[in-house]
Amino acid sequence: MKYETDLPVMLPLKRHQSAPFPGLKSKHILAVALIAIIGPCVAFAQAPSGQESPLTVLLNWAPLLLKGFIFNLIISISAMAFGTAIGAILGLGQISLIAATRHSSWFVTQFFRNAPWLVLLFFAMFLLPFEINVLGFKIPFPDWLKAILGLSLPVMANVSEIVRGAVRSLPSGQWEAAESLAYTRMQTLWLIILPQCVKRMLPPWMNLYSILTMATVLASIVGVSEVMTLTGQALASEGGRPELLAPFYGFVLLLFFIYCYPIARFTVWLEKKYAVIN
Amino acid sequence: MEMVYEWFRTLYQETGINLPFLYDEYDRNRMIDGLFTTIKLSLVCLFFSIIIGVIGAWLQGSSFKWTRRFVSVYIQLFRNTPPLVQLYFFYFAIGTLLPRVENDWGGQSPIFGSFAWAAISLSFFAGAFNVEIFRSGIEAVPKSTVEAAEALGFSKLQIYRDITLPLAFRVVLPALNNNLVNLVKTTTLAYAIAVPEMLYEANQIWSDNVNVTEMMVFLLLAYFVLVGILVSGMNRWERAMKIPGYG
Amino acid sequence: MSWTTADPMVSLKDVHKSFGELKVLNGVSLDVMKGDVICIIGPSGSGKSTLIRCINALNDIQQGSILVEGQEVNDPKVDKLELRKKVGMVFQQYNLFPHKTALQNVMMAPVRVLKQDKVKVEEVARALIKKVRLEGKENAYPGELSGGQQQRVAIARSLAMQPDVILFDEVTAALDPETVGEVLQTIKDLAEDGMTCILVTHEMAFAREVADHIYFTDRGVIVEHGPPETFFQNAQDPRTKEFLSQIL
Amino acid sequence: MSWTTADPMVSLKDVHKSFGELKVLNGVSLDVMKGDVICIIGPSGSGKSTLIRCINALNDIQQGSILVEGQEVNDPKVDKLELRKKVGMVFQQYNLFPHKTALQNVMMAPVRVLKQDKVKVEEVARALIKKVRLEGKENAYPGELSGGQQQRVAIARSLAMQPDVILFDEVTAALDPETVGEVLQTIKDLAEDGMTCILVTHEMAFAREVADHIYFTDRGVIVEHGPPETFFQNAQDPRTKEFLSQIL
Amino acid sequence: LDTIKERGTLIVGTKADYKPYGFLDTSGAVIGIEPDLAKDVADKLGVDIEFVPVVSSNRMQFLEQGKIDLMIATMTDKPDRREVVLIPDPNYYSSGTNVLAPKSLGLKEWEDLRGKPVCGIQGAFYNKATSQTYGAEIVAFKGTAEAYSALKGGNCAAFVYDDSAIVAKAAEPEWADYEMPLQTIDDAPWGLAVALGEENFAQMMSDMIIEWHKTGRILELETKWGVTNTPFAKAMHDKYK
Ligand SMILES: Nc1ncnc2c1ncn2[C@@H]1O[C@H](COP(=O)(O)OP(=O)(O)OP(=O)(O)O)[C@@H](O)[C@H]1O
Ligand SMILES: Nc1ncnc2c1ncn2[C@@H]1O[C@H](COP(=O)(O)OP(=O)(O)OP(=O)(O)O)[C@@H](O)[C@H]1O
Ligand SMILES: [Mg+2]
Ligand SMILES: [Mg+2]
Repeated sequence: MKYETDLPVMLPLKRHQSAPFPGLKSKHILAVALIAIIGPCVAFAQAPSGQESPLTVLLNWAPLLLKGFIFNLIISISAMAFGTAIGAILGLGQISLIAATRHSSWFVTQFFRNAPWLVLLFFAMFLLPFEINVLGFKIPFPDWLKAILGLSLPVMANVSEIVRGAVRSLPSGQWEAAESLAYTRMQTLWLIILPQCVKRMLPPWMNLYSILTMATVLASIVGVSEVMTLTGQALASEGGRPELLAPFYGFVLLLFFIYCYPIARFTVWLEKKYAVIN
Repeated sequence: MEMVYEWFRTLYQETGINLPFLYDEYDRNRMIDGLFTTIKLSLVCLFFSIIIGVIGAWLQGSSFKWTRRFVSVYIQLFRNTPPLVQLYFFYFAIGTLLPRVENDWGGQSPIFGSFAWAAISLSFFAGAFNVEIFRSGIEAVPKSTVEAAEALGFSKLQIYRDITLPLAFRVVLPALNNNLVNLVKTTTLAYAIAVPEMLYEANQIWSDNVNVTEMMVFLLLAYFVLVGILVSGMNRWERAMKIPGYG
Repeated sequence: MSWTTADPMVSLKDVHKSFGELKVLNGVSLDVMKGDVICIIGPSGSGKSTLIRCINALNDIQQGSILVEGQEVNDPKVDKLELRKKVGMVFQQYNLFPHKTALQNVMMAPVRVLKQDKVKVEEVARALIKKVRLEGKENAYPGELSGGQQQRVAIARSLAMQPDVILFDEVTAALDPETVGEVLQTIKDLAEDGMTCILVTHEMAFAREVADHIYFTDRGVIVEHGPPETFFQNAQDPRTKEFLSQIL
Repeated sequence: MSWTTADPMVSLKDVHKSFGELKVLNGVSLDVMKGDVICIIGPSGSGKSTLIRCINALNDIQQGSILVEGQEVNDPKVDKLELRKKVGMVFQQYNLFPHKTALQNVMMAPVRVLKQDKVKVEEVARALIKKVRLEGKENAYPGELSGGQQQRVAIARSLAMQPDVILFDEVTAALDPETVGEVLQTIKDLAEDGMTCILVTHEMAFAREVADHIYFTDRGVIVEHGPPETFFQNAQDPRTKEFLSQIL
Repeated sequence: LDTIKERGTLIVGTKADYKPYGFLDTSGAVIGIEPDLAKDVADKLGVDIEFVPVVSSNRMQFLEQGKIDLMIATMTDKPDRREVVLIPDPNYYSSGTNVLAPKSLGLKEWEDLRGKPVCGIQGAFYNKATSQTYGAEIVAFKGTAEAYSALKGGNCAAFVYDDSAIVAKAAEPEWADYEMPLQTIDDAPWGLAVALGEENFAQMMSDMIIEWHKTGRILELETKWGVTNTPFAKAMHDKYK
């Protein structure tokens, strides 16, 4: 018997529903963009005469960097698709009735969740073969594909947890009602449980996507030609001029911000929307 | 101890499984240093990111529009850009703009080294999440409880310190722990600016010994254990912090 | 030895059930004939819900037997799905599927589980919704209905499977006083139509009016039972007396 | 013109208060002398809570004056902390600090706000807990106490600040019937000890017994007031009459 | 060799972050001394050319895999590498290990580095030597850009790297305060490589390399890309003249 209490403070945390980013509008993003441009200007002041200004240099390289950034997005989308597919299966494994499946799914999930993304990326990079033989065909395993696989490992683990969490968060009455109506377990899962889970899973899933997108730059550490690698190469080509670093890295920051910020806003919006309905 | 080392040396000779950090003193010291650096970096970042979270959440609740804006911009900037790029930006871009100090080998070196920048950058990164976490906790504290404190004559600061924060803290502990675990995993990024943490040292060892597989497996296990210890510690803490009679 | 309608529809014999250490049912026996309406009453925690859930195989039992239409429920070999087609259940918390409209909630199981023809099912479903007096709410989502309305949809959903017996577990406990009446009326209609019903309820007046037989449980055993008149007026057992004195 | 105990302890003159468009108080005046126990009654939404919160400066007012011990409350220059040391308040929802034990709840304000010596405060606090009849519950957390017990801790917490007047806002409204009595008894003890009390309550019998003066509010004005006997037996205003007829 | 001609394109693996030997221009194309050499090969074969950027850790596997036909990627010629790929003689270039350090530091010998932080490139074979033999504290970065920045930023006392690149760097005006003060160590020749078994191709490349040395093509390219002529290139030119 619980005493009556008006102390939601002690109840499980509800997602707070106040304005997510109070007073932050597109004009503030503009301000951010401005800072990214001021960076080069500050740098310009230090540039020795007789050289192109950092801003010009950056503009010269911008198209290439943008191409690299698009490659990042391709990596992120592929890794997300791949990780989600496997993670969903793993997540369902975690709620399986077969103890062995459940425990092994749980272990795999925990293992890859506890491992740092970067370590997993190294893991995929160095331990996957350069090519695999399938029925006599040699399928090459280029670096970018390995990067996708490496990044989809943690995505998989996190999706698995998201699925499990969403299924767990449904009241057990839903399972019981379906059971008492003679649904099979499969039917219950596909017709009753999962459709209700999708809504609950969407916000954390998008959050995960955002995190993944930002993790694609890790691929630079293992040498995939994405935006950070290109930035490094561009800086090397410009002779490692230190005053170029701020504008170049600032530019990369800006690219990601422009892509990820709307996703974050949308996620918060979704969260609020579903919080009201449920 | 020597026997264990010997055993691993024999293991290498006989099976080719090469774990030099277990028998080679030079590599062992590197690995131990790496482990300690990882732990040290994690602790420093944990500490500062929580401080940033607390102060940020407080500022975000302030009545000045501009402090709130400032905190929001900070959060959004750090949440929506890759921590690795942040790290580069801090270390290379900001680092070179700051004044220098004379160092012991007679050169001019920046006031902050790579460890310091990793600590700063990662603390700000995790701090951005902590601000939001604490904020949501503070909002979960019923207004009436705060009013009760007000009616008892508590000052604003006292209320924040004695009532709001301790309550909010308990509410957000699960979310906070989750973020802190992520932070520990994120310390591997410091590798990119040559902070000699575990991944960096492992990389050095596999470059020298060409034993990527062994080192990789070891690294995964090491982080699994490290994070596992952290998680179980956090869970224990969560249980200890639970207020009798609730939840 | 095949089952005929002259045999009990539901028959429990010396049922024992425990959750770990906690003994919840300690030898419960009862028989329900076709067309019977029986009410189970008793203090909170006395095992009423558990009892009813065991009949639907939502919980398993450790000892004793539960026969539904002559078939052992607790036999691991029994086809639980077949059993559940015969036994309907309505829960305290309605448990409607929130992502489906009222009509879809009612139609889903016959279409998906019994693989009946969608068009025919829809006809039946609309009739059932009418029967629980919810015409016009067919396309409303559970979230848009009041508690009492949701509970009536839940009853219609159960009926759509054309079960031989329906179990009701405190179906009005979560409702506000105004809507309790509507739901009780629906159940009364059902009982009058000859449906076999097993009800757990705290609504004594209702139990008195509708039940053919009343069982009083305490601490996992049936302490006393009988037809409503004798039960309410001539309770013998001190525990029953005490309970009734508190409630009435 | 300094305040003496012969002057009203709390004195409201023509207080107006609105939330945006909504006028909640429309010129309320009342005086409370030292040692008085006054009860404010009235329909829901009539502004009782607002009135009482204004006295403690939890809400500000737009017009009129509120004097506590001769000092203007609504003056922005007034030291709110000083005021709140003089005025205690007990809320409907107890609002104990859930992370502190009963004893700590009582001790916290004197130690933190008044900077009193911890050892002495503890002595006083234990005495107060005894006074509200909660010996043995010193180390219980609010979550482990019943509503009535929590409310009594809240009263002890207020008393620990040794206020000159205590405001009670429907302190029994959230309690289950059994525990209402305990809390009312505690307040009665206080009143008998000579504490100045301003009570908002729906417990008419209690108001009648304990109050020196009763005020009836409706739509932000005091419609009628008087000593309990005349008030309850000879209400003049039709609104008061209606209200009393519903309640009694 | 036939497949290349059939395909009509020569696929060459070069570095993309190793100015001036192989780096990017703003369009993303690979340019530098090595790409120019590769172009000579393509011209000779009469085919088009395609560049694949490689890094030290994957360049040999690419060749084995057949992903690239030819690798000219600043690779030091070492016996164990010759087991994996086919390195035609003679060597086309050479460099050793040296450091780039501020003049103010006044380095004289390698021993002076003891206890000081020295920037390096991750995976470089001389890191271990520098730290173990001379007691320097290696601070290894992913690429040269980071290392140069760290050096300029004062994060390290010196940058240990290929001497040829350092020579080029020290010649740039903004690096005027830096020097290459030490004796080059580990001087070793670079080898370009083709896949094992490509004997014909290797033979052709041998001839090409001799041709390059004979005509002074290497020296010419060094000048073109702003490198002072290296002793190795001069010596080879003299030898084959
Ligand atoms: N899944 C379970 N695991 C462990 N104990 C359980 C479980 N379900 C019920 N119990 C326990 O079994 C006992 C009987 O529970 P049951 O729900 O059958 O009582 P009830 O008579 O329906 O009570 P109420 O009137 O409160 O619904 C209770 O003590 C309960 O705590
Ligand atoms: N903070 C606020 N903002 C806006 N309106 C408010 C606020 N607080 C109270 N009100 C409104 O002021 C009116 C008076 O409220 P108040 O709480 O004083 O009534 P009450 O007499 O205490 O009623 P009850 O018996 O229900 O507690 C109500 O209409 C209420 O909605
Ligand atoms: Mg029950
Ligand atoms: Mg009120």
